[in-house]
Amino acid sequence: MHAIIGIGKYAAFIWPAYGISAIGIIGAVALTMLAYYRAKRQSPK
Amino acid sequence: MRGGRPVFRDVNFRVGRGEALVVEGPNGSGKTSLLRLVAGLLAPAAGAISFSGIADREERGNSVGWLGHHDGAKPQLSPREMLLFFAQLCGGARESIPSLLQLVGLSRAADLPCQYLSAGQKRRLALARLKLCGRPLWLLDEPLAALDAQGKSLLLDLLREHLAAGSIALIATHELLGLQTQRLQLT
Amino acid sequence: MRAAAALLARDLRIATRAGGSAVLALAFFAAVVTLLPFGIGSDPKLLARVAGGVIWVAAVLANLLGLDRLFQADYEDGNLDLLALSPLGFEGIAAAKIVAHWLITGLPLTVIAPLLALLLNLPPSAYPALLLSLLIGTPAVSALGSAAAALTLSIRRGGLLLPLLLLPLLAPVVIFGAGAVLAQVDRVENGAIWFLAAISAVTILLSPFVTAAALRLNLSD
Amino acid sequence: MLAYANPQRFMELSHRVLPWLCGATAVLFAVGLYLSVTVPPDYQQGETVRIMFVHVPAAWVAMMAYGFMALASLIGLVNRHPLADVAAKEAAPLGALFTAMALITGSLWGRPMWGTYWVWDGRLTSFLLLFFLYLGYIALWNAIENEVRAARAAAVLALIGAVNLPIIEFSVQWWTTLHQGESIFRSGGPLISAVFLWPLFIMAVAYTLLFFTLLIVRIRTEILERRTRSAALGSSS
Repeated sequence: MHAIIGIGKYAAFIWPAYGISAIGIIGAVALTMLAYYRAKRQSPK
Repeated sequence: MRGGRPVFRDVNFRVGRGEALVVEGPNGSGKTSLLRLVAGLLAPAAGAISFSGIADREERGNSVGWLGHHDGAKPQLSPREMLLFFAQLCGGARESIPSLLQLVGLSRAADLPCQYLSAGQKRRLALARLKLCGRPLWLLDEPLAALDAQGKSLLLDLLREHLAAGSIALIATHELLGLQTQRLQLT
Repeated sequence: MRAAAALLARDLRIATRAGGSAVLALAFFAAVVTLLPFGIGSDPKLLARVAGGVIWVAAVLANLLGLDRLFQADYEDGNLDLLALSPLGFEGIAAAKIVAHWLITGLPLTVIAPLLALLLNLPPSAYPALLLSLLIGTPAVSALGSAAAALTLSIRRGGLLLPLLLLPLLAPVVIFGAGAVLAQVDRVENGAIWFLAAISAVTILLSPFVTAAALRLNLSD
Repeated sequence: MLAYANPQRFMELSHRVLPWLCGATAVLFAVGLYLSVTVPPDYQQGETVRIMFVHVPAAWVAMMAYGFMALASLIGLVNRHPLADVAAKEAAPLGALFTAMALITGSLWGRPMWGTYWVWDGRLTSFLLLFFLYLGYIALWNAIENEVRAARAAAVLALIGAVNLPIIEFSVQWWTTLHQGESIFRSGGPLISAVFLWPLFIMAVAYTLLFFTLLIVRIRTEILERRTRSAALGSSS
């Protein structure tokens, strides 16, 4: 696991990059699921 | 179809030479849509329309004289220029323009830009255009709107002359035309 | 063909009458170019470098002005229906409108561009390239623009959408147009003018059909 | 009515496929992330190469999504396939999202090398223009009220965009070589040694599966919404 600790001086760019990717992906998944369940609730059976 | 729902279904009619068909029905029942379908401006979701054997939608358009809600007067152009343009566009007779302007009572305002014309005058200009292009199939959508008594009688004369020449007319209107015509009720 | 000429003549007459968009586009073009030195300073050397690019971008923006009313005016006053029912056919309408827009907007811009290039201290060697690139490029802008105008026909404020739709599509035209001018400023040959000509040819050939398709879909539903 | 027959089949089909798709995406993400964090740093670019594992897959999906959108638009236009229109409509926001992520991670990757967040490099510029293509497409969809017309107009725009993409790509490459010599930002080029290929490949597949999973869910949502709307319309008229 030394790699994670040893990211060193570029950490300031790697973590934001991963962070933004995570926000983008998790955000998209969350919004998509939200809309899906709302549509499911309202749709006539 | 409008918004994914059929506007009307299983409407059938046949109009012979020299006959007219009046299309009646409440607002939103699809009178305009029916006329646009016949003109070929709209594609039917189902069913077929043909006029003297021409089934192709855009080809049929060449034999249609269209009078829609808007009468297509360009504010910057004068009636004479408008008629000149339509004569060139649909191959109408240029020399008949002065007499047409006289017929529809626009000879005095012939060279005035259309922006100064009243709604009734613009409507009569559209009637002049209809006669100028001389198309066999007239499709008139609420033609009596914005026409005064004199304008109405002008329209009826043109209509009678058109039908007498063996052409056909479909008219969407609420008002009585005083012509003996077929009737189509859209619910 | 006569019908197309009739439509072209009518549009030219309307545009040159009072309230036509012809003068409007020229005034906007001149205003943008004149405004620029206030923004980036009047250093002649700097202005000379950016002159080609500024004139090209301003020309493209000025072209967009007259676009949203290109079809919408006829759509709203019922003329588009009449044109659709004429022997012209949608391709004919599209072609006539593209030529009309170029004659009303594109050509005048090309003619007055050298005058504005004087303001930006464009080196004399680059004037032929400026004129040639605009002459070849503006038809492509009119062609692409008319396709977008036909697409946004039924939208009330469609004009606001045009710049967004056209930005990525016009990037190559601006790149090669300005590149051709810069080539002559630096007295180097980079082939930009030929790429511009190629793009223009393809765009001009295809766009009447694309515009016609856009008109059909907007009219027939 | 065609409009309702085949979406029903799609709903059943997608219902069975979704769980597997979600599972596979999750597994691949887990493996990919683990690998991309634990792989030894690149001798040349040092640690920053790890950003590549999130940049290249996003860039790949951004382009693939536009291709998918153009294809769906073509099918929707040519044989009036309502499901294809919905697929194209739902693909666009996802494509825009991945393009944005590619742009941001790309500029973060470039930062240590160039010292600035934005460089008019060929690849990044193309993605910026691709982003505007997506925005234009989405804006056109929302601007037209009539659903059928909006679908067709947007489809035509997507096809115009697809035809223009190679031209845009070429002109941007030509333009960057004009200004700045050969771009040093050769991501995904021969520089990549084998040890990085695995995480990159797994992450790329994970991103692709994520795109299709989200796409399928969004299509199901749109179909359900349309059913609710038409039921409401049906009962009121």
